[in-house]
Amino acid sequence: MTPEQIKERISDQFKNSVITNESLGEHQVEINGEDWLNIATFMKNDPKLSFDQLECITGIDTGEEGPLQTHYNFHSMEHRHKIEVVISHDRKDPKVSSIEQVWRIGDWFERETYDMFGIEYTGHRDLRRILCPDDWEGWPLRKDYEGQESFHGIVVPKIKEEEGWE
Amino acid sequence: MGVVQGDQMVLNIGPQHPSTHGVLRLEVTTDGEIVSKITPHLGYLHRCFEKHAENVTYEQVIPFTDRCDYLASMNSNFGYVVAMEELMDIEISERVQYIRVIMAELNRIASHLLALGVYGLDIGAFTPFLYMLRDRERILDIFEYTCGARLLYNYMWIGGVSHDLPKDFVKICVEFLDYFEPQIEEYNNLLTFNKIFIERTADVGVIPAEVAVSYGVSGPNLRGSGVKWDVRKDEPYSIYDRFDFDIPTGSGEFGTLGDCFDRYWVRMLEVTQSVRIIRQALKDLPGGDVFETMPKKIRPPVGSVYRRTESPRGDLGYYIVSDGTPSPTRVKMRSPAFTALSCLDEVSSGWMISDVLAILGSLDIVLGEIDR
Amino acid sequence: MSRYLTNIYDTVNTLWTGMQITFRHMMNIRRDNVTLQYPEERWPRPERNIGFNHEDYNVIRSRLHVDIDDCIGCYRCERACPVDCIKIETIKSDRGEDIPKVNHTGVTSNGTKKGFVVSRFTIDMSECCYCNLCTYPCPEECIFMVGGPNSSKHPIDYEFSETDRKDLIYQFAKKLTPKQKSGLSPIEKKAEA
Amino acid sequence: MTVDYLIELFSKLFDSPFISFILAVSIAGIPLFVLMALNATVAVYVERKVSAFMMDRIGPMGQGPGLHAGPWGVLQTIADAVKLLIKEDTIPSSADKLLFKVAPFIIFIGAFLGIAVLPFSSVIQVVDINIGVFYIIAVGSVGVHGIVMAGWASNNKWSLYGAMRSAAQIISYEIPAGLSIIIPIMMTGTMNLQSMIEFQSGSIWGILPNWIIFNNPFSFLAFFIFFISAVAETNRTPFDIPEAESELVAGWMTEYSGFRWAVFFLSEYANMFVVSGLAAAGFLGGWLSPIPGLFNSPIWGLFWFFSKIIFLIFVMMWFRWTFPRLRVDQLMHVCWKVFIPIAMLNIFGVGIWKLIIG
Repeated sequence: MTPEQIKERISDQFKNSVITNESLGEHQVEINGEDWLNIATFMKNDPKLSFDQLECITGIDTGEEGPLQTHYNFHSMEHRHKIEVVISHDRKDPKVSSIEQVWRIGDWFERETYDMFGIEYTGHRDLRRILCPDDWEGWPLRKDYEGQESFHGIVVPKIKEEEGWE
Repeated sequence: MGVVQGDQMVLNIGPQHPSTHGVLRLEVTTDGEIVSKITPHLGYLHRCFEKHAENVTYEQVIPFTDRCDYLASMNSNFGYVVAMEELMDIEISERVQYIRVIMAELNRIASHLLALGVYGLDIGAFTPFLYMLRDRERILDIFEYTCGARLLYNYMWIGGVSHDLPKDFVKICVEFLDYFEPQIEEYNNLLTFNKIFIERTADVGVIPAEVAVSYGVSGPNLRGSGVKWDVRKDEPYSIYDRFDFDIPTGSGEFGTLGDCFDRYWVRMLEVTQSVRIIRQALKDLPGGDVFETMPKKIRPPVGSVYRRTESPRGDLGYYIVSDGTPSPTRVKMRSPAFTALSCLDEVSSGWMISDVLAILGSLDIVLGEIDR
Repeated sequence: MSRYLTNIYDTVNTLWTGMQITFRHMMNIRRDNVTLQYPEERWPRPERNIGFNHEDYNVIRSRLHVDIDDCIGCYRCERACPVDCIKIETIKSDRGEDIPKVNHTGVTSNGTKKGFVVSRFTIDMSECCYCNLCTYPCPEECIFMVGGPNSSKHPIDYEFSETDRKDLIYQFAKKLTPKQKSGLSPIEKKAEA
Repeated sequence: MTVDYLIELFSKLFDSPFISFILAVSIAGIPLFVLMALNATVAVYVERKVSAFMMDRIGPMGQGPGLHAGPWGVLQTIADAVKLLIKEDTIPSSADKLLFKVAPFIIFIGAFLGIAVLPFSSVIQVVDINIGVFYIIAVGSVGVHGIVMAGWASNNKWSLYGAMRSAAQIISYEIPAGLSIIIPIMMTGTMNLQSMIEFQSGSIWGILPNWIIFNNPFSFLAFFIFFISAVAETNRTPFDIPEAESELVAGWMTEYSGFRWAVFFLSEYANMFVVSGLAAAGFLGGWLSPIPGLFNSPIWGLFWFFSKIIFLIFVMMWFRWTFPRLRVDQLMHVCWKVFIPIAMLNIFGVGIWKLIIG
């Protein structure tokens, strides 16, 4: 199926779920995050869509003013079609339901996105930081991130020291 | 961390351990030798690749991709440049395409050789490891001849490659392949068909196909479970659709479909397929200039692209977002080893400690790529 | 029972095959040996590798070197460096004129007239990632990796380990004293005049 | 023999039999210790070289000026030994100090005692006792106490795993080894190593030496079972699961360093020497020459005995650098389901053979 048809199929099933967003590409579809778990389950189990592969989850910070986004790349091995689902989150309280139990790889991908952007995936059974230490402060890949002054007594150097010169 | 029952013990495998293939910590709950739960702890090798990428220009990202999958840097580069070229919508000259395929496949052989050898080492056989490293060394020699570096090449650039092939490259490469092909038989006799090796790997750590797909396991690990899926064939990028090669899949030859032996064996078969591809590419290698299609200024249009390629470890995806400035807004690397490692807990609970390391080895993880 | 015996036979057979292989290698060690005995034998080793010539390499990733007399202070290498290990400072001077007091030659070997005195050119080799990106933009080809095709300009050097990190910071330009610095730029010269 | 001779000698010099006994034993022990140390030094060097050659490397070398390991790297093991001896002897703070310190020496004693009864030649043997075979098997099991102690006292999970595996393994493999060594005993009717070797003199059909391994098909099989079990008892690949470096880091030796670790190392090679010696004496005709009737003087005997041992040690190294490692349960499987039934059958077969053929 083409991305257009996939979009239609989803919006037929879930009214008002697909948000029109001109800035997105052809292969992308923005979806309202409120009903996301059901849509995801539908996308996996519907025989016409049957997206069995969750290729990637990417968190994106669209800038200091814009929202945070989660991009899901789906692919169906059976039908050989793909779609990219975009869900926007409020910057103050980024939250969306977890699809960890639909695609098991969602587990670690969501943990990674949580680690880097602080997007909370509700319903995730083990939402911890995965790459950064458990007690790291801030969300490193957000555009407004500022590094810690020190971490457990280790001073984080701000500017590269220039020894050997002068 | 769960509550440890009276007769259970928590064992920390790593961060410094001979067979965690890097700095990985596995928190293993065991009952005697039997493992009941594994919690992998990552991040010991986190080098902020994605954060770095946001602060440098597009071409400066390439050296950083090298360092992600340091055993298959060519393939890491390849994935990035393919994604960038899709984003910028530029056509690449024929010669560059062929050179890239040759390099990527050579690096696939090198990476698989290391994976196979290290797997032998995990099982306890030292000698095959050094034989494979010996032959890998010759591939690295070829790379060094071409681009000066042995491990981190920064060879493929957006729209081209950094150097044209050196003098007599084709001859040297064919010489190497002629030398290399008989060696595969020796590896097989020494390690693969060794009864002890088969006993250690067959029937161990079975990943059923559905579980593999659900966990996003890809590449040789997925094919080991019997799923015929290869990005080179199914979503052809570059010029892979021109070559004639097979996708080896696991067959459960000595045990169950999807066991450690199948994953190992698929890698061994893939090496022969890569040799086939290289031979075809060397035969058809066209002339031309490798720099002609290289854009002077790299300013991709506003937009985003997700492109996956087949690295030796599986589907290596790059998600690149551009806002029109010389440096990317976001570069996300979907690393195949990351997804492969995530299924470790599911696959290996119930096995013994020795099997856990056999399974971990058969997944062929590179921590540089997992932690990025 | 037959399976039991086949298993035993398989085991003995395959193990014996493996032992034959290792034994063969042990006997043929003179032919098969791949070790390079480092301090005595050094890379490149033409008699042992697949047969390519040292000069035929496209490049050898080794230490960076700068022919400072050819440097025009254009900052392109500094901008190209992904890890910011190159640091350049320049002082504007009269285009194409020699300044003997700071050993500054006005014209490069390619014939380009220099507009700047390079007062600082440091490369921190402990940070260098050997990506070779800095060598391409250089218009005068004065920054390069030594050895290989560049052997004529500078011999190969891959043994530059140091006991102190500071010693890995290579200073290619001579450090100028404030006295030397003064009176270099044309504006100052005009003021003096 | 040697000890008997020395006791006799000293009893002429000293009145007290106690003093002469002590003196005789300690003087007889010194060459044994030297032999052990020499064996370990040479074996380590040979192992380095054998492994290197098998892997297309050349191992320790030294050619040019500077600090090198001598011609062909012969000084490498000496350098290793010096390094181990001057290294700091660390003891983990939470370890059981006494057991931790004692354990290496218990393992050492187990290996050391075994050498005492090896018949190096028809006249050179420290002590010739009636139950030589039984004695070697018995003192060979002493080492496992040391291993368990070391594993427990280190207070380290890897060590504990290694020790437990080792205990299970050595105890299991004692059985096929014991059952197989019964075959020479059955055929010769003695446990004395000297008379066992003397039994093997002569030849079969004039070509083959009359060694027990060639005597009948059952004893031929028994030799291999004994030898492989011996490899397992000495914890060498493919049975090195107690120290499996890719799984257990270094097994029961994880926390040891310096001199204590060197003692472990020494004992490992001494153990190899002892089991090879027993295999040579029991199956391969001990100090008898492989050409029946020729070169059978005591000095040649020494040569033959050592070359047989060296060959068997080489085969152990050959195993180590060729094979992968078995898993714990497979190890037990091989022992209990393959070796022990076949060893039992062997005993039965040899009995029948003796009954029918003589």
